[in-house]
Amino acid sequence: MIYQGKQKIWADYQKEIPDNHWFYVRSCIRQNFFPGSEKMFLEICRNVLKKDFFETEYHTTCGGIAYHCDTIPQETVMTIVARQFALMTEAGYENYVASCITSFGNYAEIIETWREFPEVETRIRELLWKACRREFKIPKNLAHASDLIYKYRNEIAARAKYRLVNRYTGEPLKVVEHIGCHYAKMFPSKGVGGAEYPYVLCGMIESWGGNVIDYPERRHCCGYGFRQYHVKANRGYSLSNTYKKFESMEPYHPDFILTNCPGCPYFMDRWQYVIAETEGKTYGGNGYGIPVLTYEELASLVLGYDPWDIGMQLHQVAVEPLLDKIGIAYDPKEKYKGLNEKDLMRPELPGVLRCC
Amino acid sequence: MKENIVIIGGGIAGLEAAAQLLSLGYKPIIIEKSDHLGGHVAEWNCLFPDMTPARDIVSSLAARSADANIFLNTEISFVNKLKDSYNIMLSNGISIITKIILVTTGFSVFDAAKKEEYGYGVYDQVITNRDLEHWFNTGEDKRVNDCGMNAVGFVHCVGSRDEKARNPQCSKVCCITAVKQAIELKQKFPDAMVYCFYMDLRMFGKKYEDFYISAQRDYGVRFIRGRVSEVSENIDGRVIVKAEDTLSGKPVKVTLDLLVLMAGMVCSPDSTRVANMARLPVDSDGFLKSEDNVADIISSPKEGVFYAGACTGPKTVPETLAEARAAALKVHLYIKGLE
Amino acid sequence: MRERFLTGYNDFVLPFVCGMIFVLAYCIIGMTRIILQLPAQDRKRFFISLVTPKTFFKNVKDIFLKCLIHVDLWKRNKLLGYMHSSIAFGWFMLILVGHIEVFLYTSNLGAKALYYPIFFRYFVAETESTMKGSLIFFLMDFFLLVVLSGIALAIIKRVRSRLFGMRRTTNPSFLDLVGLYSLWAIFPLRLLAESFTADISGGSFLTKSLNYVFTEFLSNHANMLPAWWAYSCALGIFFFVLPFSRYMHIPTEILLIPLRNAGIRIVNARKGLAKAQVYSCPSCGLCIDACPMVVLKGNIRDTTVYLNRQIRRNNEARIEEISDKCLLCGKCTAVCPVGVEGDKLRIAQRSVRKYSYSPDYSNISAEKEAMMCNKFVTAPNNEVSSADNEKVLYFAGCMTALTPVIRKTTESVLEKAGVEYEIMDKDGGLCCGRPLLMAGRQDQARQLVEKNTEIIMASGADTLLLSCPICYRIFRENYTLPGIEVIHHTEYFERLVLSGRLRMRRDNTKYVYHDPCELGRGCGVYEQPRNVIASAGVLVEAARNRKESICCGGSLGSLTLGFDKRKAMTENAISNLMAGSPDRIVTACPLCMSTFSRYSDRPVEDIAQVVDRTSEAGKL
Amino acid sequence: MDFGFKLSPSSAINLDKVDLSRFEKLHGIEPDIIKCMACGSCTSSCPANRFSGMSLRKVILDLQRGREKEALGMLRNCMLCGKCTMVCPRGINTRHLILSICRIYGEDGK
Repeated sequence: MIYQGKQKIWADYQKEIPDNHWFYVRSCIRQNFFPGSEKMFLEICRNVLKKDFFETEYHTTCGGIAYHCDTIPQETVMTIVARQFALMTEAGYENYVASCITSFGNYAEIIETWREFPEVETRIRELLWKACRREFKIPKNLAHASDLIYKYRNEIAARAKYRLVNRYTGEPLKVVEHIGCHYAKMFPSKGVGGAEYPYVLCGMIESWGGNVIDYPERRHCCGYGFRQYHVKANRGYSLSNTYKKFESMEPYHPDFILTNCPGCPYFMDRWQYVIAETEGKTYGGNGYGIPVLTYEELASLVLGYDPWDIGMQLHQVAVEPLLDKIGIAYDPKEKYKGLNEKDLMRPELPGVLRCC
Repeated sequence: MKENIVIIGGGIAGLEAAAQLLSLGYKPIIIEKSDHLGGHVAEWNCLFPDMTPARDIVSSLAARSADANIFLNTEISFVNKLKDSYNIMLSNGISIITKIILVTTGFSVFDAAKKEEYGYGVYDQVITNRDLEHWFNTGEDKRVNDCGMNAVGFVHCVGSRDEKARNPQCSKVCCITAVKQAIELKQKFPDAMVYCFYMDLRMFGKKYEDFYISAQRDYGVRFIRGRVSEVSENIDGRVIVKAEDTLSGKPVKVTLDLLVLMAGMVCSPDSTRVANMARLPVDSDGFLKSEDNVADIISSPKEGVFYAGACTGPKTVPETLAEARAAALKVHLYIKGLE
Repeated sequence: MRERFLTGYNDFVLPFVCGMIFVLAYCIIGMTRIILQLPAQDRKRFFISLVTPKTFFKNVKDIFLKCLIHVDLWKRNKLLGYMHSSIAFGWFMLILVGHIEVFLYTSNLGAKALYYPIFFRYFVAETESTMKGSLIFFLMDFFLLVVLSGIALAIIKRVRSRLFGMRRTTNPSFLDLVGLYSLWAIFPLRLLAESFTADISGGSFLTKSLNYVFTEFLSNHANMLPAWWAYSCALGIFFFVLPFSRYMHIPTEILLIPLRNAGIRIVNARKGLAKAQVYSCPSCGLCIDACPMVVLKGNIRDTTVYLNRQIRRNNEARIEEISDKCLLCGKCTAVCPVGVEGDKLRIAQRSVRKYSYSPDYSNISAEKEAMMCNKFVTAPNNEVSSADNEKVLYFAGCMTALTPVIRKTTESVLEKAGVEYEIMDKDGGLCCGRPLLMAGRQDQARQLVEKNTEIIMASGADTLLLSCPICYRIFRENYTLPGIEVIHHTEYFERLVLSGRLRMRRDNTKYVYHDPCELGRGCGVYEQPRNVIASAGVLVEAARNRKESICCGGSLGSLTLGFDKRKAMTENAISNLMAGSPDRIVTACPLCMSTFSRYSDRPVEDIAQVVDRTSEAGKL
Repeated sequence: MDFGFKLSPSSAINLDKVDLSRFEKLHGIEPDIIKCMACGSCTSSCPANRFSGMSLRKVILDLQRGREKEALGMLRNCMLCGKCTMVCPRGINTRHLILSICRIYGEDGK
């Protein structure tokens, strides 16, 4: 691997990310999967970095899943998106940041479509007006939430309590990054670092002390692929894709996987359990799995938040070995205690995959 | 015979045209940007289909055109159109007034790094056809591992017939070059498995089909009809290539010790620059536009400006030489017409 | 007549006696083995044929005509015929007359019977003065002269085989040479030995005269013994070498003729009839000139004579190579003077190959296939519609699919003649099975035969018309189709022309007819196509035709001959056809047609095209 | 544990893992096999295609990709009629090739 070659490509794919004043929209599914992530994003941006992030409870889904599942037509998804933009316009913001990769791809695709076909935009404006009497401006800047953490990575590093270094060996942690397919594969120029070698997560890992590892199936989809997972008959195919990725990364012995998409961490986390149960195979050391983190979770851990406060107990794959490696203090007894001190109860332990 | 003839570009087209013009009694001026004559051909090792050493071709051309006024390391600073002639200002300060310009600026090899998915410049074991020729010539390239060459792949049409690379046309010579290089590699590494990943094989020229059959039958080169979609690096540094084997309708994956990208021909930026200065039109394929693509490919729409070689589109060496000869004759008749 | 020696014995007879005993024992054991190797049914049939008067007389006649007189060779070339029959018949008569002589003059022979007839002149003094004596002396000398003339010719043939009508001869093996030279030596030595003794034991014009010459120089009678020794040794060597040389054909052919007359076919690749054929091969090399592959010198050693030699040596690699290369045109079989079936022998070799994967056609539904070919269409031309309402099922065959003009013109002819017909393989159909059979895959071929039989029987046809001789042959030889007439289109066209259902317009176009191997040699159809063509134009003959027609080189028979290797064969076959400088080449096989048209400089047509072009509807 | 779904086997051909020893043996006997340029003439003229999907082009390819079962399945109804030999533009002796495949591959050949 010629690192300079990659740097050259990264230099070609730099996008403009304003530093402040963002209109934040959440993902439909992330709050169920890893609810700590979005909370921590706002927490870090607002309270740690003191940035202006606006959020409204009136925003809806972007329609992306339905759109990619072919259940709603393009006009509908465009109108939904137009309404989101109208909310942003009404709130007085110009920078739009999405928590979800598919939303991000969706917005990017729609903005590009409108740019190419202004008549479509006109029609959507009419439809939106008829539907809810709203008007919108196209956001000046569109970003994915990981773009912002990437942007703030050095500020976070400056405030970091921990670095991504194995405290037993002193070596940087080996990190696999996984980028959501809809981040830059459709529009390479919209992603930090392009589509082939996205830099958005690599940048975080590098600046927080870790080492990115490049493995053959790096580009491969996590397997969620809406139409695959949501139809049970196809679910084996979804699983097979994840399996392929794990088989490919296995020889590198990664310490954890970092992701920036709602579905990827969930599936890469949960499918490790299914693979363990059906194939009897685990990929971490000593029968554990490889922890899969979202970038917000990682940022929070680096900044020193309590793992249980940021929802790390919701991971199927135990994160404790990773926390031990980094040296993050945690109280095993607190793992299943809610924020309100209420007992969350213990999950049933799987048969093959080792969990704490 | 005191008419100035300016030949822009000292590749094989320029040299051949100069040699012909010299034999017709003219004294042409060759302007060459680099420090050597022969252009791309000078960097090549052997030429299909007879494995003629490129060096021989270039040195004989250079010898035959040695009497021309040759300016090496010289670029054109600007071109001014006068009433019935051009004033050409060179980077070395010399200015030439001429009625005749022969554009032989040739092509550029497509920058394979633009096809990011192939990882040229990123992966250690990915090289281009030009790198391979360089290795044939010098034996120096640390990406080519002399021992332990078990599997080699050739990707055809890199940057050719590719809308995404903004190069929809066929570069014409890559198919046969890949076959040639595959045979040469097989000769050097008889035990290595050599794969050619192609979309179509265009064996249009004299003896090309024989070459292709020989590659299959005598050298056992394996042709896989499918375009490589992505290249990754393995834990041991070898590259994993993924393609669809369109003939069996299955995805195919193979680990290689060396991947050679058959970078195509694109119009050279110098051609475009000269075209801008001399206000010559550019065709839809990015190459210079001829008066007529069938009947008169060597004439430009401008009075006194002629083309030869790959500045008007991808060409083989014999085609380029033939065009250069035709252009020399055209120039000669044009001058006769002026008198 | 008097016995010269009391004992009636001399040591010099030993080489001969040993050789004789050895060769007799060898032949008896060998013959028994071959007969035992026959399948039980064939063996029974063989024994019955031996005692059936008709076959018995045929056997005797064949053995006499073939083994002694070599009639086939006479037909081919007089000199060659004379050479062979002089040696064979002359020797036979020497033995016969010698025995008669012995039995006439001596009584209670005992063990002496073994060698007395051979060395009679040494042991017995006779006088030629009696009528009886002089006749026998004369006969003996005469036949010796006949044999000697044959030997002289044989020696000439070694050097100038072209005089005998043979371009190439077999390259003899070492033991063949030993046998050859000892055979050549036997008779001159006999002459020498008997000449020495002629003044004592008597002799006739040859021996007596020589004796006079000898006495001039070599008056001592002690010289005679070495001559007799040499004679006996030559015989002994010949007999010892015989089983391991080509001369084994002499005894084996006597067995092969009754086997063949009994109607036995090759079943086992190496045993029984196959073995008899292999050992019957005299290595004469007639098959070398006959072989169409021999235009390429490299193929000389792949002819039948060498196959036989390699089978005798059990050289498996070469057997495979030779038997796979052959085009199976059958010409070597046609010219073979002893009746070795080169093509069938090769198919038998191919059939013992071991395959780890075998096709199987049980999934093909004959019923479904039959459904597609049971709607017989009456031609629009009702005027000439057949009175007997025959339903013709036309099986074009795989190869015809690549030469659609044959199918089209055949259909057109059928329509003109008002024939009610249906095409069996409109959508491809099944293969007839002959290609599989030729490749030695007999089980697979049998499966296809069964499938096709089912289809044809279900179609309701009463005539099966074929335009491909390859199909035609297997349909005739391996199919049982009760109530259905199997006919090739050449034969059918002749019938249509003769019955007046087609009227031909004759013009001056010169046609040459190429006999396809499978149709001519394979099925014996020679005259019908010629009659049809003669009614369409001027028929000229090729240099070699009918039984000796030269394979086009495109045959499916060869498994290993590549496309590039066949060109020379095709060109040779075309030049053979050019003898009468025809305007058009006509054949009756789709494969011959496409092969010839590849290299021919003039039009190549199927007979159906000729008929279609030159005929119009006739009247009944 | 049964989840109602499981890993689906990869449909991709991994040339690194394909066992080509038998193909190499075949190639030794039939050097012309890799002269095939996949024009498909053999397939379009094949009478067995209708029954077992026979396509010699695919058979040659499948054997090179280690898909032996699929190749033999197609060969099942080959009648050795020789049409493919007649139409092959590269002059490959397809009949002998098929016979060689039948000798080298198959149940007993393993």
